[in-house]
Amino acid sequence: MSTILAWTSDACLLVGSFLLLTGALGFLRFNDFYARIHACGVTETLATALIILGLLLQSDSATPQFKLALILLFVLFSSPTASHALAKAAWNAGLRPRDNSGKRGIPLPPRER
Amino acid sequence: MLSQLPVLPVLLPLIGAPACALLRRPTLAWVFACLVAVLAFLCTVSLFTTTWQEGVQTYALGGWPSPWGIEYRIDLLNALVLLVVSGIGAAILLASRASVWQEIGETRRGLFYVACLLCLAGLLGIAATGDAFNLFVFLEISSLSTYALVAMGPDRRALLAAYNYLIMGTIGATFILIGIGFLYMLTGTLSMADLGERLPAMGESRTAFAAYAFIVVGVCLKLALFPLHLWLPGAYTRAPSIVTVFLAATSTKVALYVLIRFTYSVFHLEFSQLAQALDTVFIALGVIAVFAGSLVAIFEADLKRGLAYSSVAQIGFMVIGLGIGTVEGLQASLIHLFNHALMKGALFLALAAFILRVGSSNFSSLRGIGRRMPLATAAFVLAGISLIGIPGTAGFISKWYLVLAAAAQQQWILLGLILAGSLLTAVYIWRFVETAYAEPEGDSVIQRNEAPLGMLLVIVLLALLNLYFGFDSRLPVETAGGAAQALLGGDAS
Amino acid sequence: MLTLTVIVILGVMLVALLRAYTSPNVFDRILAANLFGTKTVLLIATISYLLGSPAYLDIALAYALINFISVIGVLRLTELRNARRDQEAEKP
Amino acid sequence: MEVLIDIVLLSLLVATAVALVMVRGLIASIMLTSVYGLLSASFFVTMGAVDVAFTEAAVGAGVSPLLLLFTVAVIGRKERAPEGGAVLVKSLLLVVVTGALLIVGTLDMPPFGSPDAPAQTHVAPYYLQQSGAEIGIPNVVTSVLASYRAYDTLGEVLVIFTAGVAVILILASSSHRGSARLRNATVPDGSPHTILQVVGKILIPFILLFAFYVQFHGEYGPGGGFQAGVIFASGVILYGLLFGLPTVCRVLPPPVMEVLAALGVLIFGLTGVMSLLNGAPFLDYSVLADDPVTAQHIGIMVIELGVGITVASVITAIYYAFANQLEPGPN
Amino acid sequence: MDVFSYFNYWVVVVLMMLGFFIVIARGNLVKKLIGLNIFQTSVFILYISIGNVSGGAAPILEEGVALYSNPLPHVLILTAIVVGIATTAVGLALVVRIHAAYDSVEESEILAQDEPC
Repeated sequence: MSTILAWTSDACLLVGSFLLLTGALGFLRFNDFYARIHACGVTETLATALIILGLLLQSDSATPQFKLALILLFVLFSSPTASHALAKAAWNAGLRPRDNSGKRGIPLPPRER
Repeated sequence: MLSQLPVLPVLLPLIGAPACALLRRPTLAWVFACLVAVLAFLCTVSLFTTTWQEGVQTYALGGWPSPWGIEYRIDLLNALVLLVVSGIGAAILLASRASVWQEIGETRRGLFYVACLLCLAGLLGIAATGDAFNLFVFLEISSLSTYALVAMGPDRRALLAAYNYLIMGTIGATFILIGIGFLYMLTGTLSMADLGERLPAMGESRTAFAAYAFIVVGVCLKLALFPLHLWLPGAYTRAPSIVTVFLAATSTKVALYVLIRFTYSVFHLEFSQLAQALDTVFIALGVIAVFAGSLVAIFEADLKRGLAYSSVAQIGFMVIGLGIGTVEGLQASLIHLFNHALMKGALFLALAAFILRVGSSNFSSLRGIGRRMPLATAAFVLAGISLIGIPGTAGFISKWYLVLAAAAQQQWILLGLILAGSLLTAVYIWRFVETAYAEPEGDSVIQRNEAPLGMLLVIVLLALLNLYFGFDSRLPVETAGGAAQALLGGDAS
Repeated sequence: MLTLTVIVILGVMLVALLRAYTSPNVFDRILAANLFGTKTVLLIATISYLLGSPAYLDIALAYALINFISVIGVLRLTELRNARRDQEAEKP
Repeated sequence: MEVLIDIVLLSLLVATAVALVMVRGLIASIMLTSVYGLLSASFFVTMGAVDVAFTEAAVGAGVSPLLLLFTVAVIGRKERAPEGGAVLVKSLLLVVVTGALLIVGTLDMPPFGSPDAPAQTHVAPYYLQQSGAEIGIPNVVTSVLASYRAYDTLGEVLVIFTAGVAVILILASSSHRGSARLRNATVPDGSPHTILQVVGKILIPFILLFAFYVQFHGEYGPGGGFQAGVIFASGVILYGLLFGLPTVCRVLPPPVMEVLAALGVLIFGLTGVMSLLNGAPFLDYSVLADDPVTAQHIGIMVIELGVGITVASVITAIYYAFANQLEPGPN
Repeated sequence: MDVFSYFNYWVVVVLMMLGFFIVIARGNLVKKLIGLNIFQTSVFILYISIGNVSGGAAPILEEGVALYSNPLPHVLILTAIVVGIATTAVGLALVVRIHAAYDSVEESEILAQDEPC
């Protein structure tokens, strides 16, 4: 029984780390801010959830598991909000998204004032 | 009950400050602050007499013995500095009403007195504590409240002066923290008495040397010794006049106490072969401070800034006393610490009265002040004479012991420099006397408009104290002698 | 396995720092700081397991709760700036 | 393994500091400062300094970037002008001299992490061995903080109180609308933050609850008065950011905050005075109850409460003072 | 192992000098406070490195654990962190008032405004 638990936790940690790396690569390489914010979003939600799940399976006593579950709950609440707030701030400051070729002229609905 | 005495002087303003914040009306806050300051002064007087009779008073805070808990070790040096700081603090708070009501806005007077009590508590805490880190914490309390007090000055340059003082003060405090960190790393303890025992056993380790260097630079920043004094003129000139009186008479004295405590009680530098090099550095810096401060004070258009530079010069005299390195030199320095607080207290308080009536402190607007405010000007002149060191005043006593200490070491050049410094002081005091009693142009009849009674009483009291300690100088001389003996005891054998 | 995760998290932090330093756009730097924050939560949680003492999880919990306040502060800051700029624009 | 993390974190710290020296924009500097705080908190975790990491986390993430952001919001995001060559040379010289003095200092230092260094063998063992018996709480840092060196903590609470008084003194006068009066000007924020307000409504109760947990959990795990106060204050600041200053001023009016700050310090001080009146030295809790160990528990609990109240109300009062400068209300 | 035994202290020295450099060399008043913050944080790292015992657990008493890190520097640094945040708050309040009075936060511009009057 415990070997399956150990194995799944290692698998979770591995996949989580892999997602972290891809997200970081995305953050490094994308040329548009909104694409980068999406890449970070991936690392903040899925990768974090997997890694915390991996840790959860490794711990033995109950209190750390409960604390880890709480951390997961709060991270799932706060990181998407933070990304939303950041995107809104960027949008308010007039930063407009670019398509792949780098032009900014994507037709968008006028800002409702 | 007597055993609680060492902690009371610090505890009263410590608990008094938040209590004073609860009082909403400014006059109530002023009365409460004066009450707390006077009570603290009475406690220091009784503490002083007990230390005088029974020797060192120890007090373990929280009931834990010394190296584990924090301990107060009050010896003659602590008692002297506590007496000076709480005495001047009580006197200034009593005299502060009129000047504060004129310079500080209505909504901020209550909190002004809270900040004054906090500054008093911080300074008394530094002077009384026997624990190195506790000294750093109380140093921060007094500095933070001083930044706020300086920033409340009338014109906008007070803000910049307070900001510069904050940056320099925090760098100084962090240097002291680095020094204490190195000391803790070497010995594992924080109580100064324990450090004093364990450090000499460490031998000449370079970390101990670096620790001492950091602590000296940090304390000299607070002391405003010559190369590190750049914040002092701006802060003293731009602060509200009552704050300048309080700072000039107390905060540099406490910094000098910290320097003496670390040099002689913790590092015992009188034994190490570094002592010779250190003494020459102190003497050199002291002499430069005396001449630089006095020369700038002579040509200063604003009396308040002139007196600030004169403070830099007087600190130079105290550090010269320290630099001579003998028991007499240390005694002379401590006597000057005591007398300088009285002199500068009277001078700046009289100046505060002038600013209260005339509105500005530059020489042109002070013409003929002698007729408008005869008593206050007389007190100013008396304190000025004491600053020069004319026989019969307290200033003479400190100059006399300084000259004796220099003569005992056959340092004739130093003796000449000290006398020359006093002459320079005479120049800028005489410059004030000239303008004060000179003929004001135009309106010949001047109505007498004396300083308010409360303020006038304290000014005259401080001036008379200058006279009293000129004749009956037993108190400062014997206390300083006892303290110097205790610190450099081994050397005098 | 835990050490691998720690190394990856530190690597991501380094990438975020590099990106924060090179990109001219302020919002990239804020995004990097935000990324740093969430990764610190993970780092502290993993280290506490590596060192075998669960006492550190409170710190990770505190970070998880408090981390996004500075991003909201930046949002309000840009808003106030736009409001002030509009006020200037309306005034002649 | 631990050494590797320690070295990587320290080099990241140095990289952030170098980046901070080079970077120009103010908001970028603030972000790098919060990254610096995060890294130092992680470093403290690897060093086993649990309470310090907690305080650095709460202060570094909750309070200092926000105060910096408020200041930058008031003064505007101007880039820094490049400074002259002379200043550069002078400061480089000064830095090199201090650096040399520091390096001289490190030459005779006992090696890092050695268990028989003087620091670990003189005073510290007493705390580790005796505090279990004398004070009976597992978290030795809290027992040293609250009982052996309680006077330091009282000085500490006074430093926070002084900072609150100083900020109110400095900022209160310039805002011609006194901080006491409720501010009716709503912030013209255009689109309301519905998403943020909804999430805020969910998270803020947990932040405040967590603050109380930290407050009363101080004896057994990392936590205590300072950390609880800072977390509580960052919860209030978050509420203020999301729902606007007038609403938060109605919930926690500024004059109440100033009175609470003074009360917190008095709670701490008067516990000490009570032991003074019973003839024991100041801040000696063993006289507060018949059995000395329970007396220590009571003493530590009460002063931690005093610390928590003071820190929370002072940081909230500082937030009000700064936010008052910011409201572009109809002034 | 002993190659890294002084690594912590070298980093402390480097960080201290970087913070000190920012405080002196930069003219912007907010940047000076940030430099001051770094300068103080490097002192915290010095203290914690003094108290660290390699292999020692966090100073929370548990059965079965013999070796603990030294709790005293942790207490000192708790106080120092709060002192640092207090100084930063007062400094920032002063910067806000200076900006209101001089309409600038660059030391060079402020001093220029002061000279004539």
